[in-house]
Amino acid sequence: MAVWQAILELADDHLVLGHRISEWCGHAPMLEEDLALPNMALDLIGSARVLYDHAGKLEGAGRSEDDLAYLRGEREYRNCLLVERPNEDFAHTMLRSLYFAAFMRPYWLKTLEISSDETLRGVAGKAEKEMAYHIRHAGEWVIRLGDGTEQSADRMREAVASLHIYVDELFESSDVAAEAETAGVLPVRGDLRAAFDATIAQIFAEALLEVPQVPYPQTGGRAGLHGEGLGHLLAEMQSVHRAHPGATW
Amino acid sequence: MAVWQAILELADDHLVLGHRISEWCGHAPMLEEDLALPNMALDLIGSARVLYDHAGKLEGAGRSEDDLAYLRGEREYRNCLLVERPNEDFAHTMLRSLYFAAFMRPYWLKTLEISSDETLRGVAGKAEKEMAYHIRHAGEWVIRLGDGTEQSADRMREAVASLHIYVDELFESSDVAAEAETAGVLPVRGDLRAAFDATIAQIFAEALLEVPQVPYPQTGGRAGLHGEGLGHLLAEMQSVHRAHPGATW
Amino acid sequence: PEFLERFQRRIDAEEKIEPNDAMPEGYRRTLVRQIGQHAHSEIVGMLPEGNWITRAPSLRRKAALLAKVQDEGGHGLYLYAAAETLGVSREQMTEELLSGKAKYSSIFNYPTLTWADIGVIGWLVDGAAIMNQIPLCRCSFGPYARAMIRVCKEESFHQRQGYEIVMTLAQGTPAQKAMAQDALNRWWWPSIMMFGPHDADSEHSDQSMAWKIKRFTNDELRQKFIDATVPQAEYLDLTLPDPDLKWNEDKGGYDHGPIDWDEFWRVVKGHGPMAKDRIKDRKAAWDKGAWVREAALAHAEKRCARKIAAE
Amino acid sequence: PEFLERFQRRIDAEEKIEPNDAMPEGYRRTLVRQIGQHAHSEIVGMLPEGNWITRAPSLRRKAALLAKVQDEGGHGLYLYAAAETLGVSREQMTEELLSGKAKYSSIFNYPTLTWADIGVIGWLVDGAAIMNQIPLCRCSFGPYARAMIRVCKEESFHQRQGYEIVMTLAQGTPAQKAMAQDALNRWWWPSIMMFGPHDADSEHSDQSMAWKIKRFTNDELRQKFIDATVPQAEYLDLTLPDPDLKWNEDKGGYDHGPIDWDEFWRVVKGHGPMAKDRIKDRKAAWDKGAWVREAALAHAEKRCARKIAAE
Repeated sequence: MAVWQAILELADDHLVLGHRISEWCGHAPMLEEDLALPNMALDLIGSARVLYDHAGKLEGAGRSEDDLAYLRGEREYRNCLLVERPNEDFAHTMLRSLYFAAFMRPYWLKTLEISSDETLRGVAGKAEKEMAYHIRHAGEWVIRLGDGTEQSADRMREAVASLHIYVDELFESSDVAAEAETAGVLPVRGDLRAAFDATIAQIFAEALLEVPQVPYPQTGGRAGLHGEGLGHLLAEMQSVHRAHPGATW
Repeated sequence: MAVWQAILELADDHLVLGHRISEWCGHAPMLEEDLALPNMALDLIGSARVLYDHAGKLEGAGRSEDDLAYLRGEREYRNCLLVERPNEDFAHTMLRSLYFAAFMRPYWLKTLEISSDETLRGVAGKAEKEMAYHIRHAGEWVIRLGDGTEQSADRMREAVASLHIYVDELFESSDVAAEAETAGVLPVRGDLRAAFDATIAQIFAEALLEVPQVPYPQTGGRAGLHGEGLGHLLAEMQSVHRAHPGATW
Repeated sequence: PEFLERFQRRIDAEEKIEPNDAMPEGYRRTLVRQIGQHAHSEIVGMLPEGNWITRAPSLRRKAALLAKVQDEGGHGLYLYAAAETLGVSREQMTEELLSGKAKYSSIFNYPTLTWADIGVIGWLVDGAAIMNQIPLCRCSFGPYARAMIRVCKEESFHQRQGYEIVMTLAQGTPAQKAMAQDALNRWWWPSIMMFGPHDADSEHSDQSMAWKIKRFTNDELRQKFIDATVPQAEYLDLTLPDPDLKWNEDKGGYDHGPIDWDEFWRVVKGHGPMAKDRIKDRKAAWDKGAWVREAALAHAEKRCARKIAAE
Repeated sequence: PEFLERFQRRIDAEEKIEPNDAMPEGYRRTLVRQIGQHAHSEIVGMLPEGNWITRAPSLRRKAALLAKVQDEGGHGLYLYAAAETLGVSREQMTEELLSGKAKYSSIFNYPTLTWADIGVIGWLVDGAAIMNQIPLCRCSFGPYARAMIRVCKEESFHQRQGYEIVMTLAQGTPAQKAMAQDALNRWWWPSIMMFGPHDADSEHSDQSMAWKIKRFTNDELRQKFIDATVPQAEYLDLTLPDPDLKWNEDKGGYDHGPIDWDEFWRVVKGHGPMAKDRIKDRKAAWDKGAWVREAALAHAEKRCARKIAAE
C-alpha cells in the first residue's frame, strides 16, 4: 500500500542527485570529466525514470513519471538531504556521489536477492553495476584529491566535514520504507551500514582522510524537510513544464 | 495604441534590474550596502509596479501588474539587455546601475516636461529623484573602485569592457516606443544621449576610467532577443506564482 | 563594592546608564554579549527570508519582503553601533560571528521551505522577538534602550505584515491553506523555544534582572506570547501543533505541552539544520567583499592625502 | 617541389596521409587550424544546449539532451586527439581558445532562448554540420577522416532527435507551435551562414580542395542543406523565414534570398550576442578546475614515486 511511496523516495534520490550532477555540464575541471559527469547523471536519471513510472503504476492514480517529477513541490519531495546538497566544488561533488553509491550498491545487490518486485529487481540488476562504477570513479577522485596537493587535501577534508552529517539519514527507514521492507519488496536500509562503512574506510585510508564522528546527524528529507537549495533546484527544473500545463513534450 | 507596450518596456527594465539587485540581499560587501542595495531595488520595483498597472489599464484586457510580471515568458519580456546582465561582482553591479540611472534621470525629467500622460508624470516626479540618488550612490562606488586598489581598478575596467556594449541600446526606440514618442507620451530616447554622456564622462574622469569605443553594440532586448540569463531569472521569479494558477497572494 | 552599590542605586532609580559612565565589568560584558548576539541575529536573520525575495509570488509582496529584510540589516547596524559604544568594534564582532565564537538566535538555523514560511516567520518569530524586546526599550543601558525603541516599532509592523500574509493564505486556495498550516506546524515549537530555557534552568537571568537588562523571566514572556497567539491562530482557522494547549482558567492563560529540550539544545549548540550553511553563506559574502572594502579604504586614504597636499 | 608533387600524387590517388608521413607545412597548418576549430566548436557547443538541461520539460528529453551534450564533449575529445597527432597539445589548443586566438563556429555565439531552440539546433545546426562533415569522412588526413566517421554517425542521430523535438512542438499546443516557429525564425539564417561565405569570397577553399581536405564548395553544401530542409519544414507546417525561397526547376534546387553578410562578419569577428559570455564561461570553468588538475598530477607523481621506491 505504501510501497509506491517507498519507491518514490528512491526515485527522488536518483533524480535530485542526477540533476545536481547535470548542473556541471560543460563546466567540469577537464574534458574527461565533462564526459564522466553526464554519464553518472544519466545513470541516475535513467533509474529515476523507471522508478517513477513504477511508483505511478503502483499508486494507480494515473500519474506518469513526469507528473511525479515535475508537479510536486519541495515539501512533497522525499529525497534524502545528501543528494540535494549543492555542488560546491569538485571535491564535494565527488564525495557526495561516493557516499550515495557506497550506499546504493549494496542496496541494489540486496534488492536483487530479496525483492518480490520484478521491476525493482530489473532496476537493481542494471543499477548495481552503475553504482560500482560510481564508487570506482568518485572514489578514485576522492583518493587523488585527498592525497594530491595541500589545497586539494584541504578541500577534501572540508567536503567530508560538510557532507558526513548527511550520511546517517541514508540508513534510516521512513514509515513507508519500513512497510516496503517488511513486505519483502525493498531491503532494510539499516542492514547496509557495514558494507557502506567498509567501502568508505578503504577509500578514506588511501585518501588520507578520517571518518568523522557525527554526534548530531542531519535528517528530515523523508518527511519533506529539506534544505533551502531544493526549492531553487525544483523551481528551475519545473519551470518550462509548469508554464505549459498539460502539454506533451 | 502601442503606448501600453512602450510603457511595458519601461516596466520590464525596472523590474528586471530591481530583481537583479535584490539578488544581492544579505550578501553585500558591507552592511551599509545591505541597506543601500535593497533601497535601489525597492525604488525600481516600486516604479515597475505603477508602470505595469498603467500599461495593463491602457491595454484594456484586464491584465494586472502581477499578470504582466509573472505570466510572460522570456521572449515576451521587452527589457533592454543591460538590466538583465548578471551581477558578477560589485563593480559590475554598480556600473550597471550607474548606466541605467544616468539614462533614466534625464528620461524622467523630460517626461515631466513633455508627457501628456498624467500617471507617467507622476512616476517621473518621484523616480527622477530616485535616479539622481542612484547616480550618486553608484557613481561614488565607481569612483572609489576605479581609483581604489589595483585589483579594484582592474575589476572596474573589466566591468566597463563587459557592460559598455549594452549602452547604445538604451537610446534606441523600438517601434512601439517611437509611437509613444510621436504621440507625446514619452521622451525620444535618442535625445538623451548628451545628458548621459556628460554624467558618465564626469564620473569616469574621477574614476580614472576611459569611455570605450563600441563598434558593435549589442541590442535586441526590445524584440525579446535576450541573453541566456533572463530565462533563469524568470524561471525563479515566476516559480511560486505559476505553481498556483489563479491564486491571490 | 561601594561602587557596585552606587551603581545598583542608579539602576534601581531607573536612571539610564550611558557609555561614558563607570559600570561594573560584568554589566559591560553582559551587554556586549547580548547586544552582539542580538545584532548578529538580525544579520543572519536576513538569510532565511532573503531566500524568498527572488520568488515572492506578487510584486507587492516582493517589495514588502525586500523592505523587511532591509529593516533587519538596519537593526543590525544600530545594534552594532550600540555595542560599539561599549568599546567593541564591528569588525571584531563580525569576526566572532564568522568564526562561530559568537552566537545568534537559533531560530535562523531552520530553513524557509515555502512562501508561507515568510508569513509565519513574520507572525510568530517577529512576534516572539517583540515580546522579548518590548521590555528592552526600558533597559538600563541607554543606547540599547533607544535602539530597541526603534527596532520594536519596525518589528511590530513586520509582525502585522506577516500575519496578513498568513491570513491571505489561510483564506486562499486549499493548497495555500495547507501551505500555511504546514509552515505553522514547523515554526510553532521553534518560536516557543525562542524564549529560552525554563526559568529554573536559565543561567544569566538573576543578575540581568537586578541590572534591569532583563525585566521579565523567560517563562513569563513565553506565556504572554502563547496567550497572544492562540486567538490569532483561531481567527485564521489554523491549528497550533500542540494537542496539550488549553485554557487554564486559574492562571488566566494557556497551558502548553512539553517542550523538546533535546531539540532546543541541539540547535543552540550549533547543530540546527541550516547552522553550517548560514555561517558559510555569511563568510562567503564577507570574503567576496574584501576587495571592495579594501578599495573603499584605499580610496579614502588617497582622497585624504590629496586634500592635505592641496592645503 | 618534387616532394610537393609526390604528395599531391598520393592525395590524388586517394591515399590517406598518416601522422608520421611527410607533409607540406601548409597542409599541416591547415589541418591543425581546421581540426582545432572543429574541436573548439564541439566544446563551446556544449554551452548553449547545456543551458537547457536543468529545465528540460520531461525526463526523457532531459536524459536525451544530457547524452547529446556529452556526445559533443566526446567529439571534442577525439578531435583534439586527431590534432595532437599533428604535434599540437590539447593544453595549447585550450589556451588558444580561451585567449580568443582560436576560432570556433560562430553559431554558438547565439543564445538559446526557449526549449524549442534545443529542437531546432538539433535539426538545423546539427543538420548543417553533417552536410559539412560527411565529405570530411573521406578527408585525405587519416586520423581526421576516421574521427569524422564516428562524429557523423552520432550527429545524424542528434539531428533526427532534434527534428523529433520540433515535430512534437509543431503538433502540440498553440504556444508550443509558436515556440517552434519562433526558434526556426531565429536559427534559420545563422544555420545558412554556417557554410561560410559564397565561393567567390572564400579564402582557403582552392588549396583545401586540391588537398582533399575539402571536397565541396561552401555554396554547394549550402544548396544541399537547403534542398534537404525545405521539405522537412513543410512537413511540420512551419515556415522558413525567407520570402524569396522558391523552387528553381532549372537548377533542380531552391533559390534563397540574400544573406546578411554584415551580420555574418560581425559574428565571425567575435561580436555575436553571446561571444564574450561563452569565453568567460569556459575560462571560469577552466580556472576553477585548475586545483583539480594540479591535484591529479601531484597524485600521479606521488604514486609513481612510491612505485619506484617499492621496486
